[in-house]
Amino acid sequence: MTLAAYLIVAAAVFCCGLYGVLTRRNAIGMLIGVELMANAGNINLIAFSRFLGQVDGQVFTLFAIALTVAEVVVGLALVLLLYRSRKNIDVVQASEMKG
Amino acid sequence: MSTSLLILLTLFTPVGAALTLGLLPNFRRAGRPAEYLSVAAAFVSLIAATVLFIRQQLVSDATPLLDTHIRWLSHNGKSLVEVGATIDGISAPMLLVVALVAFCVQLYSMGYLAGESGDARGRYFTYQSLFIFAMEAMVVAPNAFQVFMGWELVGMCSYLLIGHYYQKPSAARASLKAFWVTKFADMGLLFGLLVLFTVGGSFGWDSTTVTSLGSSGATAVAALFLLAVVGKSAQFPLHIWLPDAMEGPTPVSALLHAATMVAAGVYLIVRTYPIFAAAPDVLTVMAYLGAFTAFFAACVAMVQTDIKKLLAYSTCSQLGYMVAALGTGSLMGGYFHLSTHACFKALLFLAAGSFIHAVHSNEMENMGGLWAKMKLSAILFIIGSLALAGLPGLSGFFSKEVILEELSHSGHALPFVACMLTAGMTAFYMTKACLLAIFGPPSEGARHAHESPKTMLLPMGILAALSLVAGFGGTMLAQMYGVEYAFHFGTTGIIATALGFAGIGLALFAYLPSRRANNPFGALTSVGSFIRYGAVDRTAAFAYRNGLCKIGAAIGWFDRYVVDGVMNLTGWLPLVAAQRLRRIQTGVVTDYVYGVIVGLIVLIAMGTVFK
Amino acid sequence: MMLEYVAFGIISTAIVGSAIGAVTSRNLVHSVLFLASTLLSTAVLYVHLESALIAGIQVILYTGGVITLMLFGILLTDDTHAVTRQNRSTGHLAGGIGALAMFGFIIASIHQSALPSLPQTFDINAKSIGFAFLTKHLLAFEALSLLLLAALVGAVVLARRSDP
Amino acid sequence: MSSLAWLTGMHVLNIEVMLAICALVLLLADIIMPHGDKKVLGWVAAAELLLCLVATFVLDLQGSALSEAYFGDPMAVFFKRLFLVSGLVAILGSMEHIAQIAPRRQGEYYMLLLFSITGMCLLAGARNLVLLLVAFEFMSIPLYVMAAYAKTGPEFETTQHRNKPKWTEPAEGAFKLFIIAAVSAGITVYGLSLVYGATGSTDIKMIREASSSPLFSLGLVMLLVGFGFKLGAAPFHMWVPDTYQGAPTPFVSFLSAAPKAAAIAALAQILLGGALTHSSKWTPLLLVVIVGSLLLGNTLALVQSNTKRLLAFSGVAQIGFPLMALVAVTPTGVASGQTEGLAAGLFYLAAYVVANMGLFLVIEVLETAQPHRTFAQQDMNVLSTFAGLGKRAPGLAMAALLFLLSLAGIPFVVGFWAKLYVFLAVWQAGYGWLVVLGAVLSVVGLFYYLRIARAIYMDHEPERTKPLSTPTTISIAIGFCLAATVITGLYPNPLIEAARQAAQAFLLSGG
Amino acid sequence: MNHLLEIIIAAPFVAALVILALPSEQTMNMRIVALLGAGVSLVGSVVVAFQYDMGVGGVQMLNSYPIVPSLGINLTLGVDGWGVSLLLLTGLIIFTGVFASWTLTDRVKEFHVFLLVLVAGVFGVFVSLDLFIFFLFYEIAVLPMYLLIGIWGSSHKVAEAGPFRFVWRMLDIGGKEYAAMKLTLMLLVGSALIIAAMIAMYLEANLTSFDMLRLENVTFSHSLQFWAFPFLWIGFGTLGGVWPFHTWSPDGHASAPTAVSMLHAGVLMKLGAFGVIRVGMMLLPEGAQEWVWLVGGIAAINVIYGALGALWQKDLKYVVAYSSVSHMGLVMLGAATLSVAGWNGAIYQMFAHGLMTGLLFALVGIVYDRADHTRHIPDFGGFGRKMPGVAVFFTIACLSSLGMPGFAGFVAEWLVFLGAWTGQQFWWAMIGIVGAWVTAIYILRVSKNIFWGPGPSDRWKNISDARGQEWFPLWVLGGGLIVFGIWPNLILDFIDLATSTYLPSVTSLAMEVHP
Repeated sequence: MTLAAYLIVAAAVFCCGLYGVLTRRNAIGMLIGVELMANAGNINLIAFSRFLGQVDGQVFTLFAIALTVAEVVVGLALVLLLYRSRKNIDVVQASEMKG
Repeated sequence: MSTSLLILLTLFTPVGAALTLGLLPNFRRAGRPAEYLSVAAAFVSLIAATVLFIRQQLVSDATPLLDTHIRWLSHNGKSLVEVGATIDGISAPMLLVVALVAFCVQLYSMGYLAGESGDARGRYFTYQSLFIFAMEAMVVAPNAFQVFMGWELVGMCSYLLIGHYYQKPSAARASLKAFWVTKFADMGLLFGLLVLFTVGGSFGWDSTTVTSLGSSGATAVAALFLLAVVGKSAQFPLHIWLPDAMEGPTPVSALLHAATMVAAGVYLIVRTYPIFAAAPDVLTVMAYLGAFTAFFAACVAMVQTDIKKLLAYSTCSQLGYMVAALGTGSLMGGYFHLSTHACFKALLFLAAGSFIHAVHSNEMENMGGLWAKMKLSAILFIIGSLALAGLPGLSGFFSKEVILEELSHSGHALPFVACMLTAGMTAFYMTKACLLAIFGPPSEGARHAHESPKTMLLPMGILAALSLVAGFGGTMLAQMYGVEYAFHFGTTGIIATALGFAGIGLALFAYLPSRRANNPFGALTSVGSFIRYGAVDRTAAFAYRNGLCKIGAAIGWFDRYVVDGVMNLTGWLPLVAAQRLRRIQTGVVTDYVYGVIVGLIVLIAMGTVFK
Repeated sequence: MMLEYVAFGIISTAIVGSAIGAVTSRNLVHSVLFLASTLLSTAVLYVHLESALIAGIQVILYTGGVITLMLFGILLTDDTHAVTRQNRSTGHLAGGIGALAMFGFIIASIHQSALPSLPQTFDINAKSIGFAFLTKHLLAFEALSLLLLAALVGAVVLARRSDP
Repeated sequence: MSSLAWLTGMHVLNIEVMLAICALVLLLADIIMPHGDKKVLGWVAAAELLLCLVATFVLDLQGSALSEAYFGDPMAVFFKRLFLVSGLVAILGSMEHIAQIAPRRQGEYYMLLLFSITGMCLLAGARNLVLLLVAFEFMSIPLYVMAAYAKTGPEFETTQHRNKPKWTEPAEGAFKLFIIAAVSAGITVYGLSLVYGATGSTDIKMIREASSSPLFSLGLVMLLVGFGFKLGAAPFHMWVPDTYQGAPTPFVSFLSAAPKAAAIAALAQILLGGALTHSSKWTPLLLVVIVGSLLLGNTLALVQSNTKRLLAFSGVAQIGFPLMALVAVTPTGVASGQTEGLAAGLFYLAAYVVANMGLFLVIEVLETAQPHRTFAQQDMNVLSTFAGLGKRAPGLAMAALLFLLSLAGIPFVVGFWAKLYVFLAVWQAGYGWLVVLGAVLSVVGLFYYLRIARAIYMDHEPERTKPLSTPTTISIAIGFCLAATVITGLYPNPLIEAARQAAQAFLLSGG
Repeated sequence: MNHLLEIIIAAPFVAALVILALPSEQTMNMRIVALLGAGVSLVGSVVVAFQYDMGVGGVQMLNSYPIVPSLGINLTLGVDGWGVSLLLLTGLIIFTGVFASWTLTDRVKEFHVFLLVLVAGVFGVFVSLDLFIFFLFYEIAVLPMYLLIGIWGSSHKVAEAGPFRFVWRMLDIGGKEYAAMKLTLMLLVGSALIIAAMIAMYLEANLTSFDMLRLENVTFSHSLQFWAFPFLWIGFGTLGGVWPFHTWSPDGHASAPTAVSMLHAGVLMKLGAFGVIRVGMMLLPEGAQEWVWLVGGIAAINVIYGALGALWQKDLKYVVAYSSVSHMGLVMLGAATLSVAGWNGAIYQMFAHGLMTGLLFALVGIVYDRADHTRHIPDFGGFGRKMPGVAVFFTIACLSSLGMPGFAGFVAEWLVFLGAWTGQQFWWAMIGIVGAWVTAIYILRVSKNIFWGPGPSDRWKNISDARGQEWFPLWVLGGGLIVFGIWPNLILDFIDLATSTYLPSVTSLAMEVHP
């Protein structure tokens, strides 16, 4: 397999995630999109690591995964907070502040 | 006493008085002390001027008695403009005339203005003193630049003094009009100075300057100076301010608008005559213009009912004589007439002022029968009138003869004829004035009239004496000017005198009290008023209202709503843009993500990635 | 070789397919499960790329941690089932254009870039990763530990109902 | 590697270690302390930061650690001091506010703030992509939490009857921040992966040798976007006004200052420390971002009625100037020893930080005096809060005026020098048009700054106001900002020299 | 070492600080402190004039303090012949300005602080020899104006009309805040252009120095000169009232309080023209020569346009403001001639116009104060009887304004006309002279409409003449107009000394007009 193949898969995942972020009205739905985007980066890293024969990519991935988890933790807490005050997590409705 | 000190005394006592009065408001407002100070200053000035005149007269050759100047403006470390004083044959007589008439008028004013508030009198005498200084400074100017400064300053004093009764709308208007018209003409002098300096290389009128000016340069300078003369000396068509200027107190009319200030134009020509001499075309124009003004103004004077207006037009007319004379190249004619005219016209105004003071009206109808009440004033007025009319032996006769003689030799036939006719008309309207004002049917005002106080009569007497005898000073003046002069009573003189007597006779015929009912010249009145109010004044007023003010309004509007409008628009555009643009901040986080993604896509699409 | 292609085909189809499912499914729970599927498939891909350690961590942290968290999140924000579990989407066209444009750009870049080919030797194992962790990336590692602490405290602070 | 050789040079991490310890101390103290007056924790945090700040002057922080993954140079020190100062100001400004809205959660607040600053300090010296990413996230994650740090609870029930709940802003603002941050983080990781793929290393300095393939360039662009969001540069700025509006004002003063500086530090690391040789790839993109920020920020600020939103947009415009300064660093310029661009950027950031923080703290004081203060800041920070300040509190008004002038770039406050210095560097780099554009648009900026000045001095005082009282802590913070703004404005040389040294060390010695 | 210049600049600053420290109810003390500050500066300026060695010439009392050595920014102060005269002008205006604002009661503290800061900036500009510091002081002088007008100014109505009437909906046109904002923004757009030109010059000179004395010796490339000169011209010129960027001036002056108008029209507008000459023309001589045709042409437009525009105005302050536009046109006209006479005239006009317009605004302020805050000229009439003193001084100002010999304005106008006439652009002089005539028309008409004629009507029965300290500015400024009109070399010698050293290096066109 060429590196390009892996990269294309990652690109596809990235763009799926992007699509999700752009179209979801549900806050958790958006988070799912974000996860996909992050995952795409990880695929890239592993693929590069493999093809370059170099360890840093894998280390990088480990850090990235951990960071994503941390983000999700805080993000979900924020979603909860949003939910508590609004009674829903529809992002279109959470637009009190604008202009 | 040294000459320098004398000239300092001449010039700076009046301005010192003015300054003192200006800086000490309380002293000024006291009235009477201010008058004394001002008159004393004028007296000192007169004495000093007289001494200077005598000394100059004693100098046998044409060398100036005094020629001193100091740097006034620096330019590149050197001198650009200088101020100082030149006493020579030209300036010394004029200086004396100015100082003399000024002193007489000052003295007279003490009586004339006695009824006014101390404040008004203080102001009046301050301005008068300032005027004396300005006029004298102009007269002794060593260069055209100082002439210009004095010229402008006397214009300023004229503006201030015409506006003495500033509460009167007509006076306020008249002073503005006088200033605007003369200031308009003064642009010519300013341009002339620029040409003189840049082409001629100095502000002087010496032969070097005239040579480097060349023919065209001299013509340009002379023509531009002439414009200023037309304004200041009330020549057609810029004479329009002079009749209105009679709104000022009568002594002001006597000093400024008869004897001295209006003669400044003539003096300018006399002073810078070397330049004019190099511009024959301009001289020709002057001859025609002066003669036309003389004739035209005399016509208008014939139909006046207001004694001051009559005298004002008469002044115009006489100034026309002088300009015409200078146009023929006769320095003597113009300058001699200037001097004699100053005496008798000032006398006439003062006498008229005496009447006005008595009856509180300018209309000749309201003065009828003053003979009975104020004989002295009346006699003095008649002396002045006769001098003006050119009764042989009186001063006006001599000077006018010179002019007519010169005109007859000049080859300008039309101006000559016009001036001859004017001589007759002059005699006519002056006689008319005497008949109406002094011998007319007793009027309401004359019933309560009293003879004027001595302070008024004394100066009139001095001037009357001069009017009687000044004509015999011609030889002396000519010697000072450095020109040839020998009086001879030739054909021209005889015809002119005859015309004068004809005028007197005609006036007697028309205006003798007994014949008043069927005035054969009634028709002239309407023609005169058409000339007076119909043409020049109307044109000027129209040009002001519909020309200048409309342009001003258009520019004002343009500035406010177009130029500034564009500035406002520039401020308005970002605000409107912002109001539109803020809608992209929808508040929905998805749209914010779009912002990021669109930004990303745009940055990638810029193409640097793929290069 | 053929087998590898087939394996890769299956794995990548699983990854992309479940990713598409995750972003298009109308049910939020389904979306999360699709996400789990993507992440697991990715772990398989890591194994395929001889990175077993990462694959393991991917399964444990992601699938074990993230998915669970998300499900909890759904449960906690689930007052009225009908509303919240509905995973509505809007702006398909704009989103699609955006995603496709990005995809196009990335593909174009991949296409135009010279990429390394598969090296013959590959000896990265858990030990070398561990060594890198504790030498060069020690600082990042330590920072990460503090970061996780911060995230934890932060989440607690946010999630605490309120101050008295 | 058998010895502990890799541990040499760890002294450069003194400040970070101190900060981490301080944060942990706070956490412990918070746990140990009874639910009483936890306000003292604020003082503790402030003292700790002050200690760290002093330490930056005392300790030796030069050198590198961990195979040059971390580098201590004058620029890192410059940034650390900047972060510490802004943290100190933020803590002093926050004490009253936090004690009021979240008496039980004060310890966590300060701890998170300290963690965030730790992340920033790490970022300033990070020379490794992994460390850079971790540090960046370390800085960011506490911010999301703090942005949502507002009271929920009793108010929630009492306002239940209203049609629209008005107190959701903190959550909403923080959530918006979080989503954009998460998307940006996704983009960043993806971009980093591409850059890693092209260089084969996580060392930033290796980027210099990378061949500039499209994939690598794409990675750079994505990094630009990923960090650009934190800068609040257009068009990645859209979260900024909403988050500012919703978050506690003292925190906003921090959020608007330090993270932006940190993001500039990160960009400087990657673009100047790494990708300077590829400047033709990113310079045009950065120019687009700069022009966009200047235009959008200045325009949108014109019509804001809420002061915090106004300042948010003004911040969007302001960040264009340090970015300009980055553009002004060119490979040829660096080769001939020209480092004015970066120096100007550093100086600008310092100037911006003090003035902006001071201004937000003034707003905080004013908000406190509003008649109906709920804790959600709705309808309170409109321009009318400033109305009549000139009469109510002349001193505070003068301070606000000077901050505004500094932001607008008017002498004799520091902003003037900052703007001129940036312009000088940008022109030197050959972007004269950018100078003209920037200068003209700062005049547009002046319009809205002067609107505030107008409210302060010309508008009439609103009727229902509580008497204005400035807590001592905020007074100290504002006083510090004011002193820095004015003194540096009168004699900017020390700061300019510091910035120049930092820039020279970073750009000239690193290679 | 002579530290007079430092004292002159520092005195207002120190006074401002002292006023800041005073409790806000001690208004009289504040005024006295302000007066002391301004007085120290004035006395300092006079002493500078006496200490300036005419035999040596050039820049004297030169002191330099490093500010940012690495960029070559030094606080370099020195005074030349121009500086002497303009310092004196500034000193006179501010000293009288403090008196003119004696009756102000609203927020006295801030007023004087802003006023003094502004003045310190003005002093600074006139003696700065470092381009950067020059600009810094320039900006310091410009900005306080916003607050001074915005807080203490007055609003008026502007009828909604014209092609852009829709802007009225969004902008409060005629309001004091509007006027202040417009003024500030327009001037700072100008500053933006100045910044660009300044930086370009600094970098091209490559001296790492902003020292103007050194930059003068640099021959900048033609392309830089060609574009940078217009930048400086419009940049500084906006403050100098260059058409069409003068529109801040009528609104600004109309809205400003008395002392501020005095200071602004009297001194601040001069900064603009001074900047054009000192920076634009002297540092970029080739650019100046390329562009003078336009500079002079626009200046000529200014003269006649301002005068005609004034003819239409009904608001007293607008008249004076337009007259300032017209007179500043004369300054620029003189500058554009690139001749000794023209430059002498330009600087002298700055001085003369400063005194004249300061006096006019002081008088307008008094009239405005007495007449129930009305400035509508047709409402007035016959005030001369109730306020003779004001009328006299108004007349003095008018006469100087229209170029009457014996008043300072004449000297300046004459020199400018002479310069223009010799500069091969005689039509500039013609327009200028006609403009002076139009000035006579509008300014005397205004004087007549206010002070002359019957009245005053019952509405104004309570008006009174100037009183107490109000007399002071009138006497000083009016007296100055006359003294410097009668004996112009008191100041002109200083100016000429500087001009004759500076001009030859600027232009080969410098014509030796004297035979």
